Amino acid sequence: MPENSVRAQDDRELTFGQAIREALAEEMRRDATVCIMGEDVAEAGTPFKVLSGLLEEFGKERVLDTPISEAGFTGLAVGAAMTGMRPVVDIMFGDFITLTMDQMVNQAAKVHYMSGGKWRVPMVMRTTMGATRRSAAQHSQSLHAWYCHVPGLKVILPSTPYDAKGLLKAAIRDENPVVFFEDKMMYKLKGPVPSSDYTVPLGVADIKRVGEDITLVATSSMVQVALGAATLLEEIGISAEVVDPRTMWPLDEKTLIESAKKTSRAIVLDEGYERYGVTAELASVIATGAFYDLDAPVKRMGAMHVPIPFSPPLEDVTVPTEQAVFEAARALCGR
Amino acid sequence: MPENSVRAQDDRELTFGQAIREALAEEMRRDATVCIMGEDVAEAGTPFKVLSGLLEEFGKERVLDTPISEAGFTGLAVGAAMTGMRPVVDIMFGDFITLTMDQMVNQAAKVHYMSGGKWRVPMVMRTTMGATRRSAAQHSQSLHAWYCHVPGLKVILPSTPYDAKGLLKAAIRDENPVVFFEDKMMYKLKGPVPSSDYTVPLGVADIKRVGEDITLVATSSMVQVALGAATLLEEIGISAEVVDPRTMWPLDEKTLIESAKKTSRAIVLDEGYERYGVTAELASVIATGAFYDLDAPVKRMGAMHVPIPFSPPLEDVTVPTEQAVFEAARALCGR
Amino acid sequence: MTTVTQPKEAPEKVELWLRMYRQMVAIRQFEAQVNELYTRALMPGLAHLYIGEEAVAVGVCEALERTDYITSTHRGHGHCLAKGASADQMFAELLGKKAGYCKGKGGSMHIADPATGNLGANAIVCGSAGIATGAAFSARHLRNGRVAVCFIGEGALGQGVLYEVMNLAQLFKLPVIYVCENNLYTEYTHYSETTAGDILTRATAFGLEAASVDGQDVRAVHDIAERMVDRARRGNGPAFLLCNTYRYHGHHVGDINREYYRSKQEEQLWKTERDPIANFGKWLVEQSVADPASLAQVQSELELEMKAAVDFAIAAPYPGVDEVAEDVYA
Amino acid sequence: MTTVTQPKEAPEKVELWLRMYRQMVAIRQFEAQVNELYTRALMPGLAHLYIGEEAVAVGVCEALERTDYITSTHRGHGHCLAKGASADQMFAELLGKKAGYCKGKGGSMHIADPATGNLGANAIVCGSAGIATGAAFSARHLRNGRVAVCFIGEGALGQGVLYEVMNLAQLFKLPVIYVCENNLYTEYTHYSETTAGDILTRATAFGLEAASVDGQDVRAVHDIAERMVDRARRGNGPAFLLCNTYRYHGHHVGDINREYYRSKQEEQLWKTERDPIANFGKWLVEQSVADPASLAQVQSELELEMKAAVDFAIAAPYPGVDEVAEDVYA
Ligand SMILES: Cc1ncc(C[n+]2csc(CCOP(=O)(O)OP(=O)(O)O)c2C)c(N)n1
Ligand SMILES: Cc1ncc(C[n+]2csc(CCOP(=O)(O)OP(=O)(O)O)c2C)c(N)n1
Ligand SMILES: [Mg+2]
Ligand SMILES: [Mg+2]
Repeated sequence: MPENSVRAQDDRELTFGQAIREALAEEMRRDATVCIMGEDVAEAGTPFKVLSGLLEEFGKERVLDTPISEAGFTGLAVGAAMTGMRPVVDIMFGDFITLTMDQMVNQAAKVHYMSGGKWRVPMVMRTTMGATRRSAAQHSQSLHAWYCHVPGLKVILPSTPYDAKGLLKAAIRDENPVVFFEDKMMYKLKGPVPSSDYTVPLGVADIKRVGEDITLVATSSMVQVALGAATLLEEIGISAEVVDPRTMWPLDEKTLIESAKKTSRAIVLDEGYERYGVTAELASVIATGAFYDLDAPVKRMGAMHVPIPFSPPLEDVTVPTEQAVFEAARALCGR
Repeated sequence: MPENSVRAQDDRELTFGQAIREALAEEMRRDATVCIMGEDVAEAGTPFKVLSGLLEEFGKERVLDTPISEAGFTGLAVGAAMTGMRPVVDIMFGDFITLTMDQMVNQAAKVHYMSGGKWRVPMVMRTTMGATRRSAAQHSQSLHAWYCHVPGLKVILPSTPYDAKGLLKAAIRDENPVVFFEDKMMYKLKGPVPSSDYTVPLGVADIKRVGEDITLVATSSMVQVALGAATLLEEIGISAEVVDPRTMWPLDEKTLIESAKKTSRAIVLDEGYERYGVTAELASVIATGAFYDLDAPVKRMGAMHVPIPFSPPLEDVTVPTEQAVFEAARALCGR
Repeated sequence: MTTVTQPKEAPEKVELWLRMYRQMVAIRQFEAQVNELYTRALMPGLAHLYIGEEAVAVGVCEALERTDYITSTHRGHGHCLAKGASADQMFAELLGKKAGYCKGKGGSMHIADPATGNLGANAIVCGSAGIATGAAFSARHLRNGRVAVCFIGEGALGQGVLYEVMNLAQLFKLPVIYVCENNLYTEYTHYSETTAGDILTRATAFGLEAASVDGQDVRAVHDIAERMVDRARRGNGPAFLLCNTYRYHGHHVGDINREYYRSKQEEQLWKTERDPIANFGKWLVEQSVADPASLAQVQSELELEMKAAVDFAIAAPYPGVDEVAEDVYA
Repeated sequence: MTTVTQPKEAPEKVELWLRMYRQMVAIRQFEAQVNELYTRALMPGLAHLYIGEEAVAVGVCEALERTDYITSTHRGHGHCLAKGASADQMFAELLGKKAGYCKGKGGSMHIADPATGNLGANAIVCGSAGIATGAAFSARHLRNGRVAVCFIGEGALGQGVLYEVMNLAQLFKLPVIYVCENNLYTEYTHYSETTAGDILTRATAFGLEAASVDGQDVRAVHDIAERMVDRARRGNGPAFLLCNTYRYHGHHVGDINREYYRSKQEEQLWKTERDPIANFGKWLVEQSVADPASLAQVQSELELEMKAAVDFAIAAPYPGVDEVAEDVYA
């Protein structure tokens, strides 16, 4: 794996947000056709301050503030990508991708196929996901399952600063429309990030923790939850393996299935709504691929089937927690 | 079941399209707050002619032609539903729901919850799905999985004229936003439809064919495909049960699981993209619920992971066919 | 509140003025408490303060009947209060308490109240334009004589759906008024960087009646709003009202250092020269409709009222965890 | 084609006119064959004929360089041909054959051709407005001097995204021209029932240069298009051109009985009084730039050419079934 080799050389630490900024800055230096557009991305560097400093280095021509027109500037990016640019659009909250579905699904995702392979759309959409920020129902959703469902799109859910930098650089260099979901609650998460120019290939899952008794497949912020649960499980003698698909499409089914075959038990964790969501696909892939090795049904844990409530005590029970995963895993292992 | 009792009294036949029109006409007569809005719904009665005659009976005040503004008139319908009307909006092709996602997902689906139960949104969105009409990638999608994923929405996929009438009437009387997907290719399908005022409750699956050896869970037009495959299977001595969930949400998990437990084998069929789609949820529900009774992994059959191509020979292989289901079922039964 | 000398104005006019003054002060005091709650770390999440823009909500809502509809925005506290919401239930909602308008499920950006015709604040920019237009559709269809007001910020001019619904409203001659609060900024960007052409023409192009007004002058706002509401009620169709105003605080309570997008001098100028409450108060005194003491009394009365409302909210219980799954479906 | 007497006009003007005449005839002959293919049940699905609107596509595209960009609509055959597409590859695409512009994967509504700057026809009404605007963004950013033309029908005026991108185009001063073909109908509904206010003002409100022109007069369309293209190329920003025109056939080839939404007389009037090809031909003869015989020759030449192209397409093979999964990802 590239990880270990590179990690060895360099143990600098960055936050998740800094890693994303570094990936963008490196790619913008490397390729003059890469530009960023979105709301309050320039002087403000986004409300999350993830892009701070990019305007100063690359100027207004390449870091563009847009009106509050998600459909409009996403559509503009599709056309720009077809004609020589590599735009990275910023959709402040993932809840607003509702406004970009036609541009991404009926246009960006289909241009290459409908034109018989003649036009390409090398663009990236960066947006956010994740609840528990007390932002209520319209600012807390994780709607990535919609884009995962669409042929022609690639979808990335990074879970560490290291992956965020490497995957975002790979996304920008990809010839296809790629959607990159960042969990708002992870921007301050620290981790090792090489200063070197590396990429993480799309479609390769990463085993974040090796274990024997149960497989925890987790995406984005749920990887941290899974690792926390794994620590709790260790205390009662259950060894959990944590597998992070990293990219929802392309999907590294093989790694997921092999882990489940090895442990014979699996829980899939994702912060999107559980119903008809990412957990359904991952669970069904494992249930089919590891059918003859599973000792128990694959357990799915996603967001409750409710709009995210504002009230803290309510919001906190809508998404999977370390404790909940711990209990579910223990039950699954029959303890 | 209401079906049989009512069917007994009355064996009149209607097409799928006529059944939908009758449901709308009956509800509009019953309730003056029911109105229809959409593109070319009035004089033209939609390009599919499903609404022909409604303008003549109910007038321009209740059958309204709109501009090509899917987001705008869907949003208008949300507000109208909150304040005393029961609008039924018509989205000509399901591919255009891309333009209505914000109004349906961030508004319609959440109003009741966000207001602590104070406001209600009794509206219905009627739209279409289904390929093989030689309409290419932007007019052939079945995107219902997106809406199934969203708490606060109900989603209906009728498969027969009888169900279409009963379910649409139930949807119009429902106090929540309901999305009703009609397969374009089924409008001419004939079937028994009582002239009486009946409804089909949401959340109750229907066993379209009783069988012993394998369960075929199918939605919308795939029900016909499944029934066709069942006939072929019978010829080689395999008895297939065809289960139609009819409503994706609420979902009658119990009936699906019990059928799979009985037959110990299941295939789930849906015309949406297979990846991260409806087949994933249904397969995972069955794989979990019937875990200890399944003799083989649940098989998923949906649309290929490609934008729907125009070229007939290509388009025809993107969606499940009787023959393909027959082969898959035979293989699953080890013949 | 008693008035000093006998004013020459008609008593109902005087009543209106004093009521509007009181309402503006109420909103400002409410927001001051919200800021307080945030700095004391008692409020979950963030809030967008309406301080500085009070004349818009009050001038417009005083032109409406209680049964008329409004939709509001992420900066919605002022609209809700001006339409008649009670402070204690609002604070309770801001703290996520069961006693709140939405049982704590909505929070600051989603206050809704059927009793006062409040269809709900909305955290999607321009997200309520369709809803307001639809409420006007019902009013016309059910012939109940109601009018709907859609409050939006100038940032909403970037959302295409606004033009879709203005077109629909004009085609169907719906009684809806789009009230655009141009406070010069959309988050951290000056509106001139994101708004090409001419704002009013964007409405007249679709056939709407349109006008702009000094959003810091509550009487001016009320006069024009009354005309537009009356016109809509008489079935003459939708209108667009551009109110030029300013927010004193940050985009949200956490937006403290603002120099990178607007100068302290600019803020100072608006606060000292154009404050809607101070200027209106001065005018009321000039008209000898009120005296400084009585106005000061309004301030202190409402400060106490708001403090009491905050105490109520702080003491109020959270909803039970089992309530999380309620209200998803009606 | 040879011209009879010596015309007083500059030879390049004459060439342009004859080229435009030929192009319009080519489009009409192409569409006549499409209709033929449909009635003979040789074409899968439906097609939207451009007959009657030829002067718009030809007048505009003759004002463009080959490297300039266009985006087209569901009624796009005319735009594609006018920008330089070859009939045989287009027919092949319409029949879903491998030799088609999109290997048969796109069909009638998705003809795309990088060689002629055709970014693609689009089956989503107004679906290409963002793409055209983005192409203009690239042109400005890469300083390659290109211009983008976005063809839309007047039905696209209902889509909010059009106003979003016009605002963006004006803010970024992008070289894009939105060419709106008002053929009076959006499917089966007269545009006046769905379009409030004034169309040109919808563009000027966002700061765009806007004008309307007789879409049946190819020289008039070409003149104004040239001015707008030149203005855009010089960096003076986007424009909006409203072309008043008419489609002779149904919304699509299957729309035969149209009396319920438009009268036969209306159709007759446009065909006899305002036909862009007949009138332009008459004018060319008056100018003694061409004589009836030479014009008739153009007609027959192109009819043969189109028939040959159809035969090529009919004989061409379908793509192999295994190709279905290719081209999903680049
Ligand atoms: C569709 C959408 N895009 C972006 C945002 C993020 N956002 C919240 S408020 C805001 C600025 C709104 O500015 P304006 O409409 O002028 O209202 P103001 O805050 O000035 O009152 C933005 C961009 C959002 N909530 N919704
Ligand atoms: C977003 C969207 N809504 C609806 C349709 C269905 N539709 C196809 S063409 C058409 C009418 C378009 O009218 P206009 O833009 O005037 O073009 P014309 O057909 O007159 O050339 C409609 C409603 C669509 N393709 N896309
Ligand atoms: Mg503002
Ligand atoms: Mg038209």
